Amino acid sequence: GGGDNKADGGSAGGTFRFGITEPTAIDPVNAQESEGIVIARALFTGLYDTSTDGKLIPKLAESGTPSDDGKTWTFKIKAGTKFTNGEPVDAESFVRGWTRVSAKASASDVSYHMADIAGYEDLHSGKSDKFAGLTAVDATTLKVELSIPDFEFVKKTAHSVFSPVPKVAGAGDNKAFNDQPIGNGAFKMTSPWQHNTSITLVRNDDYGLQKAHLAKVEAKILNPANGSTLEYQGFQSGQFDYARMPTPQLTAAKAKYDPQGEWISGDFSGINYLNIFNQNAPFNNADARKAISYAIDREAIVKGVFQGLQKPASAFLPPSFADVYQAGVCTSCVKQDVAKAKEYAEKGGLKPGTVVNFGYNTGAGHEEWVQAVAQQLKDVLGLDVKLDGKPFKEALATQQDKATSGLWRQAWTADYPTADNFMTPLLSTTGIGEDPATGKAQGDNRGRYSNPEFDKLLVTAKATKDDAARAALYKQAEKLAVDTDQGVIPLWQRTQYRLVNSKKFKDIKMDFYEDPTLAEISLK
Amino acid sequence: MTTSSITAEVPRQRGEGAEGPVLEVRDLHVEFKTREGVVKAVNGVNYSVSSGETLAVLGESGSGKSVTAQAIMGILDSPPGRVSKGEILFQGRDILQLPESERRKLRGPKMAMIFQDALSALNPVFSVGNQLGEMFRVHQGMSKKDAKAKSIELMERVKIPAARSRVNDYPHQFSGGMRQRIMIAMALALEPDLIIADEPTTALDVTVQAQVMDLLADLQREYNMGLILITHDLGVVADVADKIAVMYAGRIVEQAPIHELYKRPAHPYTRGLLDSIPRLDQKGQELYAIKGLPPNLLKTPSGCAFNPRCPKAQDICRTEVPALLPVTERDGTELAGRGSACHFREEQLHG
Amino acid sequence: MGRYVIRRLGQMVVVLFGATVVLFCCLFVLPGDPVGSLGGDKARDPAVVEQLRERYGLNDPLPVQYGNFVKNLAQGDLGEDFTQRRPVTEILQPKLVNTAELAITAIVIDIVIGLLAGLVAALFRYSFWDVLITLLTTMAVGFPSFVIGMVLQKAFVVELPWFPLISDGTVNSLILPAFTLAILDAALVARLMRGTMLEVLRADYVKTAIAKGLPRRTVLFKHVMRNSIIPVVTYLGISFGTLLGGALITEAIFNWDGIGLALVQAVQQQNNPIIIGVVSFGVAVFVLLNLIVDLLYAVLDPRIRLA
Amino acid sequence: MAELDKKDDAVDATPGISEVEVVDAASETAALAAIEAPVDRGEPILQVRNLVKHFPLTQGILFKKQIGAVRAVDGVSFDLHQGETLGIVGESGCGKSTVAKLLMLLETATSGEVFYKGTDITKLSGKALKAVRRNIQMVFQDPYTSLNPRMTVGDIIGEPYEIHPEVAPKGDRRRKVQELLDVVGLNPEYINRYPHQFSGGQRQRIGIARGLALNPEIIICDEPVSALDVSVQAQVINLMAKLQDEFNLSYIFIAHDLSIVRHISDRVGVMYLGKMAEIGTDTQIYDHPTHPYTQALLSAVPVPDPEAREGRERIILTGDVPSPANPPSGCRFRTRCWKAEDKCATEEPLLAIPQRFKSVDSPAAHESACHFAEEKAVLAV
Amino acid sequence: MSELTKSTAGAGPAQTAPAAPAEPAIARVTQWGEIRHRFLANKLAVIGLVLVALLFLVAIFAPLLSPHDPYAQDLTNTLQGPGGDHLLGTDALGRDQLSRILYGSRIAVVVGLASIFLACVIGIAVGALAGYFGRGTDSVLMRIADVFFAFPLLIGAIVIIIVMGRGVTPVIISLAVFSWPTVSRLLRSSILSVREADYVLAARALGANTRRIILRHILPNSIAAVMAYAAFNVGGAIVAEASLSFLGVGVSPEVPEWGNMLAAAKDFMGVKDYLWTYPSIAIVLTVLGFVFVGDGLRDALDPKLR
Ligand SMILES: Nc1ncnc2c1ncn2[C@@H]1O[C@H](COP(=O)(O)OP(=O)(O)OP(=O)(O)O)[C@@H](O)[C@H]1O
Ligand SMILES: Nc1ncnc2c1ncn2[C@@H]1O[C@H](COP(=O)(O)OP(=O)(O)OP(=O)(O)O)[C@@H](O)[C@H]1O
Ligand SMILES: [Mg+2]
Ligand SMILES: [Mg+2]
Repeated sequence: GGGDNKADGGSAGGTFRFGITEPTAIDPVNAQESEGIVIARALFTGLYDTSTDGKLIPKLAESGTPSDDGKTWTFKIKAGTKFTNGEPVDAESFVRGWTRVSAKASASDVSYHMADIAGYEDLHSGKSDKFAGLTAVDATTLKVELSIPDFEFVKKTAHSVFSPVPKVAGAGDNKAFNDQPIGNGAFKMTSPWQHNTSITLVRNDDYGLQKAHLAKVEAKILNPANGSTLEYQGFQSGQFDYARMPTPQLTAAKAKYDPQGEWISGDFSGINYLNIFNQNAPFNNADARKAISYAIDREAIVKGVFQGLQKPASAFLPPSFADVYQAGVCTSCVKQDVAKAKEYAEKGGLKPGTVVNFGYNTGAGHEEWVQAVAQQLKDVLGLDVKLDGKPFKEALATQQDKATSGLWRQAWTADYPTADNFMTPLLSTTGIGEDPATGKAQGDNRGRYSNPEFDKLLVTAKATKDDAARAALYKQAEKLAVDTDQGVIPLWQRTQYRLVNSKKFKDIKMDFYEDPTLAEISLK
Repeated sequence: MTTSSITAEVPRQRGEGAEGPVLEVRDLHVEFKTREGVVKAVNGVNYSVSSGETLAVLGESGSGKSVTAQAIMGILDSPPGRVSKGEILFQGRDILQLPESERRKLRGPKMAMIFQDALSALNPVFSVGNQLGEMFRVHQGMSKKDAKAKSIELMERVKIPAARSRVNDYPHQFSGGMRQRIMIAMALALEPDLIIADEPTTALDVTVQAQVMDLLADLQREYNMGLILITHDLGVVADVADKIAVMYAGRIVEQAPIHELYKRPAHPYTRGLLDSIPRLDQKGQELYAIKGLPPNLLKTPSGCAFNPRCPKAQDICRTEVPALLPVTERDGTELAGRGSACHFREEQLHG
Repeated sequence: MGRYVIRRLGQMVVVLFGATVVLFCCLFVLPGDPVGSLGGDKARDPAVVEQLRERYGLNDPLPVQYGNFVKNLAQGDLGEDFTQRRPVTEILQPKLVNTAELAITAIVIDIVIGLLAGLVAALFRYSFWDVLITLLTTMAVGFPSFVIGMVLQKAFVVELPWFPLISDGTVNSLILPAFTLAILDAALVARLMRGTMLEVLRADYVKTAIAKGLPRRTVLFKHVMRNSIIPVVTYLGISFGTLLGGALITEAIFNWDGIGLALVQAVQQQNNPIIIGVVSFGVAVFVLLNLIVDLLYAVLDPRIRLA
Repeated sequence: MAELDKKDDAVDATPGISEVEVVDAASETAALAAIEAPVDRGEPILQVRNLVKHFPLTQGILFKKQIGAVRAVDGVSFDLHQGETLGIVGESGCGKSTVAKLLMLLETATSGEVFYKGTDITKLSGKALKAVRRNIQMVFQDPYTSLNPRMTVGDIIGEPYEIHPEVAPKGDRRRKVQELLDVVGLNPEYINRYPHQFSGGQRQRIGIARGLALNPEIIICDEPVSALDVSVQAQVINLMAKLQDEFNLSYIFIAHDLSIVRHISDRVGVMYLGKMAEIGTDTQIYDHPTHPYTQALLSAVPVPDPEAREGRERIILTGDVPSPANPPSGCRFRTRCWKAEDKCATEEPLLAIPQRFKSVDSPAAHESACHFAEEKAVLAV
Repeated sequence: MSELTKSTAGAGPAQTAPAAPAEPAIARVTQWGEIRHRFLANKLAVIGLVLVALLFLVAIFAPLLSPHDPYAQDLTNTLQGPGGDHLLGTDALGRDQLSRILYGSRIAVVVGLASIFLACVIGIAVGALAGYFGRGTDSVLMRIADVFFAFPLLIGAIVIIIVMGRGVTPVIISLAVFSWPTVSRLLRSSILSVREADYVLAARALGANTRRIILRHILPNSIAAVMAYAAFNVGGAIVAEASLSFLGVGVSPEVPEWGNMLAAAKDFMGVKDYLWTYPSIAIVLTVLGFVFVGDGLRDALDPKLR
């Protein structure tokens, strides 16, 4: 939804209210989930931003240029902008910020985004307190040296972790700064974070770029156990201007609010899929895995369980990555095919009655569709599917265990719009991160799909300068992993819906991280 | 059933000059519904007591003395118990017809009862001082402190040693006799017009008993109270009562002024009772006891309830219920205040 | 008696010891690495994991970990939580206050509604009122608190905005959650009250009280109540302790930032310092409450001898 | 946790719920043997020595402070012989029921011993204790509270048989219960009723029936007939006498009705304020009382026959009844005694045959705890 | 003691022996017979009994009564409101609600009854011992109870599941393990007053052993509160199972069970209310049944009440 015209017609002022859950952090040093990131991105402006459809939007960067080998990036930074405490935003402040994130003492959960920058290891392990790969050539020039070629590095810098910080930020565990960061963003905080209660942002009138219209933003902190319901009720009772809804309520909410123009939706860079434990029987062969994929009727589940509000996926990469998206690349995903399913099962030695563990984490609303999938596998292949719901941490431990077999529900959303952000962590051999001592999969590729050919394709792609050629390599890699090898089983794409108070505000949209575009909203 | 003749005796004048007895029970019937059937605990009791007068109710254990008293006080367990018939006139008003709220106002200041079983009748979780003082606080709006002082005074009156230091003790900390005295004190607290004392001195030694009975008598004189004394102790009866009613199987079987009864009982049951009193010369011998078992109130024997145990029972006794009728001298003069429910009362009287 | 109290408080230490040892063992056997992953499905960087394990002493053997815990606890330090890395005491303190507010309000509602309903039900046994109360109390259990809470919220927050959706610190925002929280226990209190009161109503001393001419209300609220209230007080003590332990669902529905949610979340995230903090608090609460309840017994019924 | 459970205060000894105490097997067998051994008629079967029971007196509700002790029983000694009835009379609150409970081991004695056939039963537990309890039975003073409200009369009276199944074979019990009901003058048809459905006297008889059920050697009767009408009372007394004749039973008979006590007792003890004031045969006590309290007591007996009451001298005791928490020094009766002298306040009179009667062969020569014991004719009961 | 019969004969000098009591003329009314009689005389108790009986019948005959397979999904027919082929509508997976409720009674009954039963067994044993013996026993047992009170159910449930795996049994155990302390404290509190009663002394004087005193004398007079709690909590357990399901430590979500159904219905509040109303009504009726039976039993066991 949403028109194209910018905030021109709108007026400044107003308080925008919405609900979030208590973030882990709002300081870029450790802001990680969308709730933390929405605040961090309002408080800080980095080199680039990502548009909802995955395009790179320059912010403080006037340019970003890779070297020919793809190992050095040089960024030109817009001059003259300031932090809200008056400190200048210069190349140094970026070096400071990135170093702060990667330093050992910060133990940042998001520092891994910087792992490819030269000198990360030393800094992160505490061997050094300098980030060797970063140089502030002059006030407006930032040079970044990478340890491996990466022509898409620039896209990563749109993540809030790559924000500049002022000198006062200090080390990563500076409590005062953690709770009330001083940034250079469109908004600033005049009072610290009221933990579990609220975070209040006010317009930064000295903002160096296009200033925000809203005078104030109030993020009420809701509990995660009931967040979406509370947001929805808050919207209904006029206490929020932006809200999620519990999935079961979507149809009713849409019927009511869509006609009033208070309903927005978007397809996001995320995927819901089945992780399939590639290295253990019965799924240690592609045929058995394909049998599963063919047996699932995504269409029916989407209609029946999700009331048509999700979209079946036929690829692993999201459609928003337009240059790499290939609809139908997973041939087994396109349509339920009972005959094929049986055929592949036969080939793959997946006999009826085979016991298949099907794991999911409980209390997160997966119970319904998981049962539907299980039922289809039973009906089509006669498998003895054992649903295995576990609380999150226990679930994770099971997934990491080398001996685990069967299926696992998993989902992924992008940190930045690169194919690599999906494929390396989720499908590459390095993504497994097997601990040699315990055999635990410490990475995100817990299905342990591993194909050297695929790994090579990724490395090559990353080091390919030409966008089209790179995209082609990624496409090739995706086809190999998701279709030929069927290393994972895509289920449906990530689609999101929000209620927005378009009576009072205009230009409320969702950004790449599914958060409201705070800097663009204006009063009607 | 005619009763007027025997209850008609000269009423003593009460302060305000109220005529008639303080309490008159007329043809009272009480029954309990049990699983086996209806227990007819009281089958037409008639008695009256005037101001300043003491009526002693004697009788077989289980004959309905306490139940009658409970009916008068309005504290029958109901269900299963209920007054199935009869009137209870208190100062002329039939209190069975009064609404509960009216009746409540009578209890305490107008009529009080001393319960037979003192331990279970005292609330175990309140100190005796509290339970005594409650009378003053509720009925006279006295302050806590004054009420306590009054309680101590009452406890001293009933001869509880160290009353001051024990006023805050709880019922279970007192001996049987002390509890009984506390019950007595409670009944006396507001100097009511009528006291029903259900075996008030069973747990008291004779010295204390004498003191307590003296106290009762004093108060009775002072305030002109009516007293219904339910007891088995014929000695006490002899000491304090003006007249006696003897109950058997839920009925008054004999009624007489005090002296007469001992001399010349007019009912074989009374005779049996008097004979059962242990006497010095009987030491080492068996005591006399009325033979047989008390009647089962579920199915009282036809005719006179006493007939299965009566040494003089005749056929008529097994068929006809004897009414409580006046007793006459040999010469036919009616004996004032005397009555007996025996077909052969005259024979009994004159031996 | 003074010594009795001291002894009981001494036992608190033992209970605390017992509970935390058991808890440590339980947490230890739970599969999964407490610091092994982030909030979502994402695994944590192994290097960071290692750093955190070291920082929180998770690589130490269990007894050493426990020893450290005890050492810190003795100084009133419950450590740092695993996600936000803030001191546990700082995180829990406002939650405890919130939970306590809610618990106190709820227990008051419990007492008032529960006792009255129980009283009426017992007095008019098998009357219309009794059956009605029975029906209502069974509904209180049959309809789970999320149903009751959400219905109330829909009615009085969304449709009729009488109460705020999100606590604004006023008494007003306490009412709905406290009521939701109280209703189940109030129902149980009513049932307990009814059960024990029926026993007492027929006691001889109640007859005595009536015979004393006491007003009905004195008979009931003084003589009957005091004798039938001990189990109720017991239950209220337990209930209050449980309330102080937080109530997950009610807190979730009314966005009450309390202990219950914190605990469940902490368990799901294996945020052990929070769990241990909450449990230690819970132990103290229960030992203290049960002590108070035991002392109350002696007040309520002098026949009870404490030893 | 052991040290946490130390007793709070020395005096508050919760009764012997702690029957878990271990007694070594050998001494238990020995005790058992002694308990089962027969005793000849006239030999002492129960010897009570210096029995003391103090109840703590506390103040304050929550934080109870002990401010003293009620000396309910304060050094009582007596013997009970096989086949005899020992009557105990005394002022209300003087400790009679407490003595009874102490003998039954229902309260733990503060000090003192109770020898049953030579074994000190205050130390017993387990089988031996059970055997003792089979042989010593008690009828409680408060008839209602001592009956379990949820048991039918049949079950209450039948319970002794269930506890000691050796006494009656199973099939027999029901019949025996009905016999017992009949014997105490209750209608056997009442067997299925509950205690609250009975009158006071009927309840008392239920308690008596229960006490008789086991055919014990000793029955301690705490005011067993106080609520009975004289006729039923006579029945019960007759029965007791008959059982005594047949089975050599021994009774301790606590009562306030002095004529009944005299009728049934071989010896009578008079208690005053936790102590035995005087003890002797019924004639000695009734016809030749030497203790002033006994004399006062006897003089207060109400006499049923109104005629016989005239011309009777009643000794009126003056002065307040002293509190057992704070008994007078020396002789405890001195505060109300008309004969009290200085000596009485300083010297506690021992329970012994008074010096002046020692050599005379008179009924007055019996144990009496008075410095100035002398006979005084009071009306016989 | 048959000589007692003779003794009656001599009870009075001038008496002839009354006929020795005719051989057990009075039928022995067993205590249970008496209780049954009183129970059945109570209308509400009978209603309760009928409800409970119905519940059992439904549980036993669920396969016969159910119009559909409770597990059968029909994704083309999800979230159909009540009426038509599906009398009580279908759930999010198109399963027939009515059939699921009928089948659900099976586990509900098992979970509700078994967990309460277990809790009562443990709780009564512990409470009785603590209350009766007092002192050290009491301290130890009650402090153990305190640990259980303070211990988070969720962790316990997770640990139990880790040990036993998911299923009905661990749910029962979790619920029981965490509700016995309440039972035991309730019982103990009543026992504290009762244990000093004269009739307990009397029983002790008879030589009754601890077991007998507790079982025959103390328990019957102190169990009222526990009974009220237990009857009420048969339903409470079913609902508690819902929160366990909700937290993912209950029974598996495909299993038709009322608590499970409630957990699944949570997010449909306000849009598909029939999803939670019917299971709730089923629970209410069950609780009502047990509460009425409990009350009736309570009354029947109390000879003073009529
Ligand atoms: N549990 C207790 N706590 C405190 N004092 C007690 C307790 N039990 C008895 N007493 C006190 O001990 C004294 C003796 O009581 P006991 O019951 O033995 O008297 P008694 O001789 O049987 O009197 P009565 O003839 O009135 O029954 C009394 O003063 C009584 O108050
Ligand atoms: N709740 C009841 N249910 C059935 N019968 C009862 C009930 N209460 C009393 N009775 C019967 O009523 C009769 C009268 O009892 P009541 O208490 O009046 O006797 P009483 O004359 O006071 O005897 P006592 O001298 O022994 O106290 C008794 O036979 C008793 O069994
Ligand atoms: Mg009576
Ligand atoms: Mg006594």
